[in-house]
Amino acid sequence: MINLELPQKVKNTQMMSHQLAAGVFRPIARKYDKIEHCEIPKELVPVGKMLAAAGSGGKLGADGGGGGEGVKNGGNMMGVVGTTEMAWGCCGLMLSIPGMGLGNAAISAVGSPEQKEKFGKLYCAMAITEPGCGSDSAAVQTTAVLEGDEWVLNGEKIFATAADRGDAVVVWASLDKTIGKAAIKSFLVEKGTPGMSVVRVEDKMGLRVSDTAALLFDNCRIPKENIMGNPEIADTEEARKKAFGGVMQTFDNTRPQVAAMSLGVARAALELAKELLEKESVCPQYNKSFFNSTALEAELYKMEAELEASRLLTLKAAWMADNKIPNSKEASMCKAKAGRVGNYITLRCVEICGSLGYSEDALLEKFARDSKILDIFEGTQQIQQLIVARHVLGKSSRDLK
Amino acid sequence: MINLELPQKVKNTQMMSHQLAAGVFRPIARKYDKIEHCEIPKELVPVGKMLAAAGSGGKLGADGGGGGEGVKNGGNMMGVVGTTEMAWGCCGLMLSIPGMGLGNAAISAVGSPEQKEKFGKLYCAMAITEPGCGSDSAAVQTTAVLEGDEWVLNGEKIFATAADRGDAVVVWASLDKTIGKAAIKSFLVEKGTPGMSVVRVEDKMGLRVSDTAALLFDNCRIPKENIMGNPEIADTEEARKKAFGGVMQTFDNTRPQVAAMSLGVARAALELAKELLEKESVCPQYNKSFFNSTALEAELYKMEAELEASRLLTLKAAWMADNKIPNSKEASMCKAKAGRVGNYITLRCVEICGSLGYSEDALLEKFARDSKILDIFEGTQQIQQLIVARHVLGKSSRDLK
Amino acid sequence: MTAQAIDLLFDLNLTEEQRITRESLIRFSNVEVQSISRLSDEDGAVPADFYDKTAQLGLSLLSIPEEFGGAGMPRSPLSNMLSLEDLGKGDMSLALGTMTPLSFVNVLLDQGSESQQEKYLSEIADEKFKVGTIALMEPKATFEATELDTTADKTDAGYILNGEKSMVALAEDALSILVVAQCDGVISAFVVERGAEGLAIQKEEFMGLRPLGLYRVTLTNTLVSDSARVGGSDNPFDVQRVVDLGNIGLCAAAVGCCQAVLDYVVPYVNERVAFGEPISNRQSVAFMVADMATEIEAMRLMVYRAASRAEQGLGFHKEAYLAKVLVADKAMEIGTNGVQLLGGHGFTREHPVEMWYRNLRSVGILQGVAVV
Amino acid sequence: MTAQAIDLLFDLNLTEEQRITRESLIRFSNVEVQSISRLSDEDGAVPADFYDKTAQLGLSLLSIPEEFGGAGMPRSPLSNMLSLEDLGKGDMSLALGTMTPLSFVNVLLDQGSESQQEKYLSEIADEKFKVGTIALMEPKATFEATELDTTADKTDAGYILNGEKSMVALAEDALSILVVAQCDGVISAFVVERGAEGLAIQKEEFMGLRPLGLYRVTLTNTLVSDSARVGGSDNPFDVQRVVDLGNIGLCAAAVGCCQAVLDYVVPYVNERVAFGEPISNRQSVAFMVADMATEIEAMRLMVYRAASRAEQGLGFHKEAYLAKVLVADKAMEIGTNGVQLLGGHGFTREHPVEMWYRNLRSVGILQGVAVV
Repeated sequence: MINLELPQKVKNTQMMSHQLAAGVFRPIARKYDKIEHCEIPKELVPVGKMLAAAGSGGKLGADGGGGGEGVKNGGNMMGVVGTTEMAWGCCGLMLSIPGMGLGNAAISAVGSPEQKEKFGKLYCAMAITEPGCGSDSAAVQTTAVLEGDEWVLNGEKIFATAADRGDAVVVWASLDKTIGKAAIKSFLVEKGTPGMSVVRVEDKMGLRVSDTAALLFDNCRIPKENIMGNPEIADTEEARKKAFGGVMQTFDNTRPQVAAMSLGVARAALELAKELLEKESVCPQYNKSFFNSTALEAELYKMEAELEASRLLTLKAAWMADNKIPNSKEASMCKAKAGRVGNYITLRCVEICGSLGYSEDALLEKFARDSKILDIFEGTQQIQQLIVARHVLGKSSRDLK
Repeated sequence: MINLELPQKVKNTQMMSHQLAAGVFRPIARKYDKIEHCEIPKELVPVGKMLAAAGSGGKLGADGGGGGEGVKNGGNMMGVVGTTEMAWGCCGLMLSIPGMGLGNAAISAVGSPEQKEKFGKLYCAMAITEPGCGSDSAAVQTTAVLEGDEWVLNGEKIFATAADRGDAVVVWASLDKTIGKAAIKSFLVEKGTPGMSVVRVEDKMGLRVSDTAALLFDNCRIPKENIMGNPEIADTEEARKKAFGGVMQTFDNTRPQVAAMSLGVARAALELAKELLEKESVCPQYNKSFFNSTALEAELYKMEAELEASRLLTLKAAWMADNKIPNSKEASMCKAKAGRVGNYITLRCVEICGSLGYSEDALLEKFARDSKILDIFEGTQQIQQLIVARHVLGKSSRDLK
Repeated sequence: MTAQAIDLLFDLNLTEEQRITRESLIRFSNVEVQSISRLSDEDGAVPADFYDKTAQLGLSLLSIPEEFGGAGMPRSPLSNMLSLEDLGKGDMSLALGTMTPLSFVNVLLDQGSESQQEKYLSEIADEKFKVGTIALMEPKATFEATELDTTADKTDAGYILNGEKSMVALAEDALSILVVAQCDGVISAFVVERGAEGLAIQKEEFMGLRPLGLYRVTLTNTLVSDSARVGGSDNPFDVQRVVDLGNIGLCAAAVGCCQAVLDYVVPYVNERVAFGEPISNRQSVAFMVADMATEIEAMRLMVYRAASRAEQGLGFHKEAYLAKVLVADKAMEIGTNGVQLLGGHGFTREHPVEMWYRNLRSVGILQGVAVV
Repeated sequence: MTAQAIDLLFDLNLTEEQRITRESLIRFSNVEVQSISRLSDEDGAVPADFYDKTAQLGLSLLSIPEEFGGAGMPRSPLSNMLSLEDLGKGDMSLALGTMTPLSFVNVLLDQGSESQQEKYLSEIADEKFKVGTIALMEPKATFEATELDTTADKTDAGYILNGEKSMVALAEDALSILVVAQCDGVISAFVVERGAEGLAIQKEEFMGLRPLGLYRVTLTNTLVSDSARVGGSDNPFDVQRVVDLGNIGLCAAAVGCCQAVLDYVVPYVNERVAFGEPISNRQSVAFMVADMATEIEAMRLMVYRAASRAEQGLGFHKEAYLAKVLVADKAMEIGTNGVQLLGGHGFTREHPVEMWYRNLRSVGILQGVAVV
């Protein structure tokens, strides 16, 4: 039966995450934005332990679970709802919780039991992007060559979240660049492995507390068993496509989570803007039709409508994942919409609150800085539009680029 | 010296055109929208004669003139300003004035003295588009083959404005389809020439009074001298490009004129919406900052700003043409902006006036129907963006398609 | 409506009953509605037998109590909303026309007394198409449903109504018109019956929704009895509920229409070749289509949520309000982009996109129809 | 300002004088401004010698009468606007800082008495950078320049000022601050001199314009003499003129900044390769760039028209208002698209686009600076 309200158990997750966000993240959000580069913020250490104990690590992208037969509201929906709340508190801090890296999610999804055992408790980053390729994940230039019992990695990675503070990194590399997508595999590299170095930690506009590092692999040797998934390169065109499709599918589960970050930041901005405006007697009541309202009310209604639309798209994509319904199109839809809406809302909230919005006295300006990357990373707006378009039009990536 | 006000002589043109628009077009705009298909509206016959006597026929795209040395405000600016006013009255009627067809403009621009003599006084339509090609003017499939002293035309044309009511049609056809753009020439075909027939007159959403016809050429024979411009196909790649470039350049002069139509229709809508709203005590005074206004005021301000921006872009493009400054980029800029803004404003004006806007009692709904095609014909929004992008990025049509 | 007793999961699946109803409605929409859509638009009227065909779907009858001639099924805003989406995909005008009696029925079921239900619904509950309709809007640019110019004055004989109503669907054929009016400082509603004195009905012409039949209803000292007043001083007429449920219905029809746009343009842009390739290989075309699909899904979910809350007896004013804000904006965007994607062809009446453009412009305007 | 005596042609050519001034300003902007832009942003301050270098351009001096130490050139809103565009292309913050004294000068030239000009402008007219500034804004989301909370009360000793001003440029270094306040029901302005009692100045931190130095100025029973009041009951202070001329200046700086964005992204998207081709071969990228170019040109013309009308002594309130509406919208769009085109790289402080994003957000907010 059609119901778009959250059930109690999801609301519980929401409430707990909100408490964490309001109690721990919000009060220190400005401080760490100012500090920018630092060790793992000490306030986050107990948070990481708590979440690990609660089994939240790597749960992103986990499937349904719970609910017995029939429809399920599981890990994906919990993830989306929890992420929204935490990002509401501070998206940068959420991305800095030790043990909750994107690498952890990958290990949890496709790691072998041994890998899960060994790396599951570490703080694992993910390194995909390279200087020469942005959203083009198939153009990975980093190579992995098997020499005896070791893989030898060479190449450069950028924009690896938590790669400086993390204990290990999941690295995408190609076994054979002449083959393309199908030869791309991921590898586990522990911090301190000779040949891997952090080139720099980026200075960024937003998400400043979150470390974004560039890594260099210079004959970096790792044990043979540190490859994730099947070490063979598929030998038919069909199988190769499928193999890379499998890699890309992991994004189907993470895109709604990034959309959720956008939702959280945007809602934070909208709520704060409303608070500030209420003090000046602007109190939207939904009691006049749109064009009979004041300009400020109309702006707030528009933002609220766009935010709610993005939220429902994101919940739908998560709900599909929980219920094992292929959701590649919907995952991109929610990421595209939430990304652009999040950026629009946060920027607009700064504007409608004038000097109060632009000031560092409030967090609105920070939200407007943080939100921008959420329309870029994990696939830009344009990449999401491409994916949606290919689904809707029935096109291959060759026809529509 | 920078001055964006119109000089008196242009204002005079504006005033005269406005009188014509207000006195002749407006009162009969609804009537002919309802009638749709008819002979040349009788009210337009004296208008055509008057304009022909004033030498306005084919003046679109004429160069500067007047003003002596230094900067010029000439035919292009007069054209833009006059067109805006007439379209303000009724764009469909403006396009139906006998003797003022697009074909007349082409003859005036590139016709031989004999052709001007013979066809200049006729009402000449222009037939470019074909069922298989929209904005792709280079893909013309209609052929022209010289047999003895005659050209034999074969093919089908659509969307030819005034081709049913006109006395003659300027037809684009290819001398050799294997050669492409460079082989495209234009031909003068008189009404009643055997082999040319009007297949149908389109039923349209807007501009209903203006006839838009589909033509069939079935071994249609015309005299050898009815070819316009150089009958030879350029023999070097360079010369071919240039030849087609010359054909396309005529569009540089007409795009601002079509932008002007958009401006006229949009301003008509905005003025009418303001009139209706003023009766209900909505009177924007520009006395509060944007977000401290009411939603209706803010909407009106936004529309007014967008309209004014489009108007200035259009004036600039015309001013460049008058002063012999290459304006291909600016012509596309103004067409792109005016086209999208015109459609946005007319649709919005209907919305903010509610049932009064949607009703046939006022002309707002008609403006919203008329405006849509102005973002499409003479090169769609997307084609204009392509042209601007190629200029800004320094790209060829091969790189950026 | 069922109160939310149990802790429902987030779910987008239809119930078995809804699925079956949808299937038959979609079939009806494809076969009977879409096929006459263009013709009806050109005629500004529906074929003579169309509405009687819709009556056989029994939509208006369904929730009327059995004792008044209906099927006595539970009143379901959600199912009504789905019906509007399905019919709207076939044709918005015909969808709104088909649902006009149901709008009237729903308001009386929600807010009418039992005796009013008996009196006014019994005559609607028929196998032929019988019309009741709602007269809410007034001919004003800044119309606001809670601030009406139409008045009702209490006299000894009953209430005397004066005012001008606009965009009243199917008024000419209506047995009963629910007129919303200002009475003693509050918004109230009165059922005016066919042929009442001082009641004048005149066809209005609009940009779109041409076959729907929208009328100007003028009331000049029209007297109705006390019993014609829906709601009273102790249970005042809830005009906001009518507006909100109407917005849900209208938005659902618009979502259906937008889906029709998308379904039409996809094969078109895939087949249409320019510059040597299908135009859908160009990002400007493909992204426009992608955004259409995304926004349709977004609108649909907004409307579903509002309807589902109404169904469950939860508050739904804000949800309906926001759905309307979004849909008024995005539906028109889709309408205009639908034409754009077809270029010059989209501007001709050979293709339906221009009609959808005109119909979708109504979404930001219309109120008090399609009350689900 | 020259009254429009002659019938001017529509013209976009610069005068010879303007052309020469522009050339040198563009050179200065490229060499001296742009080169320190990022550094200044990171430091939240300009290098020590920067403003004195700008003083050598003589911008503030130009229109001050010779008897008060200036060059006695005609006051030219148009030339000032062009300077802001050129400097804004190098850096918005530094452009606004550079023009801050000129803002103060212009208001006094327009609205001050001769004795006020003598008193306050003589000290600004120096080869070193001397600051006068305007305190108009207040810390309120719904700030409106014509409805101020800061008050001035007439007493025997003069006027007593109370209130809080926000975003006052370079206040800490200012010799004079023109405080706009409510006085006897009308908006008035008062020159408060450095070190006045009850004057507190505190740095404010913002999302962007970090090197500019914007201050909170608090006035607590600050007494100024009668002669400090600019305008009076017979010639009331024209705050709208200040707002309008300030909007023209700010918008011009924003146009310059947007041009910098365009000039930066064009080579970037032409060189950046993804999926085997320069990303500029993709329509989504190319059209974004095309729209940037179009909107920059549109903004520029709007600003030029308002400035040119001001220059000619024609009314320019509506033109300045509409320019601001357009620029606030499109400049931010260009700011955010500039980052988008660089993808993840645009989010790092290695490239200037993120700084422009932050700076351009100020356009919809700031008032009473860059009065041309």
